[in-house]
Amino acid sequence: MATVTQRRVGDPIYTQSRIPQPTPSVLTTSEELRATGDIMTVNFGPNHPSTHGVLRLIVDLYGEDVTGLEAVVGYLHTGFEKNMEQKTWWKCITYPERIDYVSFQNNEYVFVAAVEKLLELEIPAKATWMRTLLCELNRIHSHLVWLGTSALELGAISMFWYAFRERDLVLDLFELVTGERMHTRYFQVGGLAEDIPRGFYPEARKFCAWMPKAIDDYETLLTRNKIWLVRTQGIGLLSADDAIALGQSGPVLRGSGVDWDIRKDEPYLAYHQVDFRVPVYPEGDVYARYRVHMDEMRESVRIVDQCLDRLENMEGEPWIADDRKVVLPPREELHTSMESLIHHFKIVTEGFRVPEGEAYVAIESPRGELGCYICSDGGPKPWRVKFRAPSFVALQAAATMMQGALIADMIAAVGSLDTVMGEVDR
Amino acid sequence: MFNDWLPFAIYGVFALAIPATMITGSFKFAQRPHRRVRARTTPFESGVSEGPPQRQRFTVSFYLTAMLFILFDIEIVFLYPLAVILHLLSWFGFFEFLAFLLILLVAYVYIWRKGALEWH
Amino acid sequence: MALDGKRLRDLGLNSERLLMPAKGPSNFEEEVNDLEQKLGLTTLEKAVAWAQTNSMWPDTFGLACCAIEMMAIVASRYDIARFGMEPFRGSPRQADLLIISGRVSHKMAAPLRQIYDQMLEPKWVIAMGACASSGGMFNNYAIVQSVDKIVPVDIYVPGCPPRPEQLIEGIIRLHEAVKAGVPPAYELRSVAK
Amino acid sequence: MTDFDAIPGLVELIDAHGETTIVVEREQLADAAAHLRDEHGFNFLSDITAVDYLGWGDAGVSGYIGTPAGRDLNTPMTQGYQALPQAKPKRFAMNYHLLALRATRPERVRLQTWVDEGEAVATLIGVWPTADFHEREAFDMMGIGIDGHPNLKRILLDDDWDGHPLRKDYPLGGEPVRFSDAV
Repeated sequence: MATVTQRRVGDPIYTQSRIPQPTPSVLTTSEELRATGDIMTVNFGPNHPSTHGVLRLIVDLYGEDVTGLEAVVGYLHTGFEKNMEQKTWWKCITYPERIDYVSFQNNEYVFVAAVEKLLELEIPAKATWMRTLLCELNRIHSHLVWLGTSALELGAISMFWYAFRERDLVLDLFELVTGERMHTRYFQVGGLAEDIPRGFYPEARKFCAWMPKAIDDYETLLTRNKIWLVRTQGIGLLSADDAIALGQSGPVLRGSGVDWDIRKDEPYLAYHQVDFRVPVYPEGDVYARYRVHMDEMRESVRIVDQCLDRLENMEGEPWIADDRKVVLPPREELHTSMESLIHHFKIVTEGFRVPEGEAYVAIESPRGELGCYICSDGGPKPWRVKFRAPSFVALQAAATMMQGALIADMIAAVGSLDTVMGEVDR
Repeated sequence: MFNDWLPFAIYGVFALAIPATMITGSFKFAQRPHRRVRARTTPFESGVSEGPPQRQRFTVSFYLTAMLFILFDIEIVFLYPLAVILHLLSWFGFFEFLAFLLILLVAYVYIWRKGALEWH
Repeated sequence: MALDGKRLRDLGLNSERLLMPAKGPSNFEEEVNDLEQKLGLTTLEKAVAWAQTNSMWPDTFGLACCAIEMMAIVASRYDIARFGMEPFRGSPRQADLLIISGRVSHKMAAPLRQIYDQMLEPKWVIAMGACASSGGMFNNYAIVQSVDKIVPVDIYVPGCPPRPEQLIEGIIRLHEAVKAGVPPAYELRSVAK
Repeated sequence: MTDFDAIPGLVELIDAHGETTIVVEREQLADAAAHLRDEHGFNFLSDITAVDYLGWGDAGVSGYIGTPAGRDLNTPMTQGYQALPQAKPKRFAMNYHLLALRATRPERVRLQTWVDEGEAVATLIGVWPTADFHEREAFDMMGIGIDGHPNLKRILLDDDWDGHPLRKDYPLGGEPVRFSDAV
């Protein structure tokens, strides 16, 4: 029943920068507050229902107000990059999926794109369009998981069941195409691992027909829900230039009013031939990020529809490049040509080689700019692989958002950052 | 005299029996913990709790909120006897009850406008 | 197998016993049956075991990708509320079952052990996925090569991530083992002592 | 392409695969970063990558190579063709991937500087506050000192962990598995 007065929506988010001074990612309690002795340090530890992942926040509380915050990460550090240095390029492709396990298809694509950039390989049209389709389906899947869990944290428990109902529909499509619900390993260097199975197009069409109605359900549940508005509007404020200074990207950046989407500004795959709108909201609070996520889901369904139109009249086209030094030759060719047998043997035993050099490719994953830096010494194994994780950077903004936040607002703000701990800790 | 107290006695027996069975049941079926694990004595703090809880002062605002809750919660106790004999008192009882609530409402609107429900 | 017109549900992804009715009980069931004869529980112990299995509350211990599939079994399609496991408890005090879903790094080993110790007995542990069961594909400096090194594990669920059906199959087998009288893992293997 | 000649401490400019790499001296890194941000509008630091080049090119790379120029399928596979990768000036490389985040003509560049064992790099938190976590990760994983970082401690590993895992001389660890050398 409390009237919310001080949070006026619409005025400029805040004027000068709010980034905490000595260390941008650590909010320290002021001295006089600490002198009162009322400061309670609480661990939002690795195993906390609301952090949705092994994130540990050391929070200084003055009653309900958050006065100090430091994010401690590393509880899910898995040593991806060290392991990838020991495997051949072919075997490395399964690792990136597990880095950001909610948007696994985008992670897989960013590594494959970096390798193809070094190889300067030319990808057939059918593979490009199918990759675009699967990356957008994966964006819907990731936004659904985010919506289900962050609404659950703010008390809208039924939203979890709605969101995960549609998530299972998306995973049915992944299972139909690739045989596996998550971590599909469907992209190869040069294109797709297999052709698109029969029966995928009608199922995908049905999903595209059903999904907008499901998003309408979510919107009716939340968008004008008074409790949701009071819990999300004016909370976790982040101004545009603070977001850029803190390296934010994706829905966090577009929620702060910066119109930057790598699919539009540095188009890759088939995004320049696909018509979609980039949602940007100027308020810079949790509600703005929620609106960005919802509109992006609608746009993704439109992209999937357009990809299906193109793919349906691409029957019989090659779905993988035919550069024998990198791509396995088709099975039947092995019985006849000695050349193919040598190439097949060379690729399978030693792995194909990538010319010496380094490359950095950045794509728009559901969480923001997902970058992959690879460095090769011309051998069959990568020399160094590094992933630029948007969640790793998003956690730095948590301290800036906590200025004058209550503890319940902290849960909403950290939830709206959409951090996936596998990606943060790599 | 005895028979009009009989239902009350039966009710009392049941009221005592339920907690008694729960307590004895939990002792009888409990599987003895193998040893007093130190971790079980420390509070659960998301997996990283160091030791027994050190004394921490709470700010006064919590006390204010607690007082307001108690203030408005105890009123329900007064409504039970009213509910039992409401059919006897009929309209008079009902309006009495409304007057009682009105006074409470005035108090509620006062603290609401004063901002006591806001956290500061 | 014509797919057109048929929804995935109609193809019937049922458990093996429905798919192959003529096959008869799987060897796991035979094990459970003769375990039951050997252990010979009294009716009281059977009642207690029945009560325990039908309200075994899991603890939210989501680590990595398996946590997303663990969330899926709570959702409407694979609902585990059918087995009395509706609430995922936040604190280990009220949890009976610890589903370790994901890879356990060395930094997470101490909190995991502390949470396991803070759970009240009887308690069970399911190592969900290849990473928890055996370190999976991360044989490196950062990952504990099997959760078995930290806590006694009752059920290992394979898969990366295991399908929700696989995890529910693991949970059902745990229930059947407990009903048959198999003691929890910390009694069999003296890690907890 | 904009000309990057006026950058303080510029060593060389490399253009490969459509990416420009600006190699600067380690000492003038902070001024080069400030210059790039103010003059050329690179207001967004997307990533800091530390690479260890210990043992670079020792293995010697033999067999055919998928070089971008000639990939004629018919030339017989030359077994002994040794293509040694170019030598690197120092052991560690710190790559700063920058992005000019603007509506008109967005641009990406890699600011590279070479660091030797035991040398430290100036912190760029003053220029781009987002460098905080990235620099802590470079220190944690690769052991490259960062001068002037207000909160320099390990970020991904335990605080009492010894050694820096992503260095080439750090063993992969884990348990030996039968046939594990045929990885």
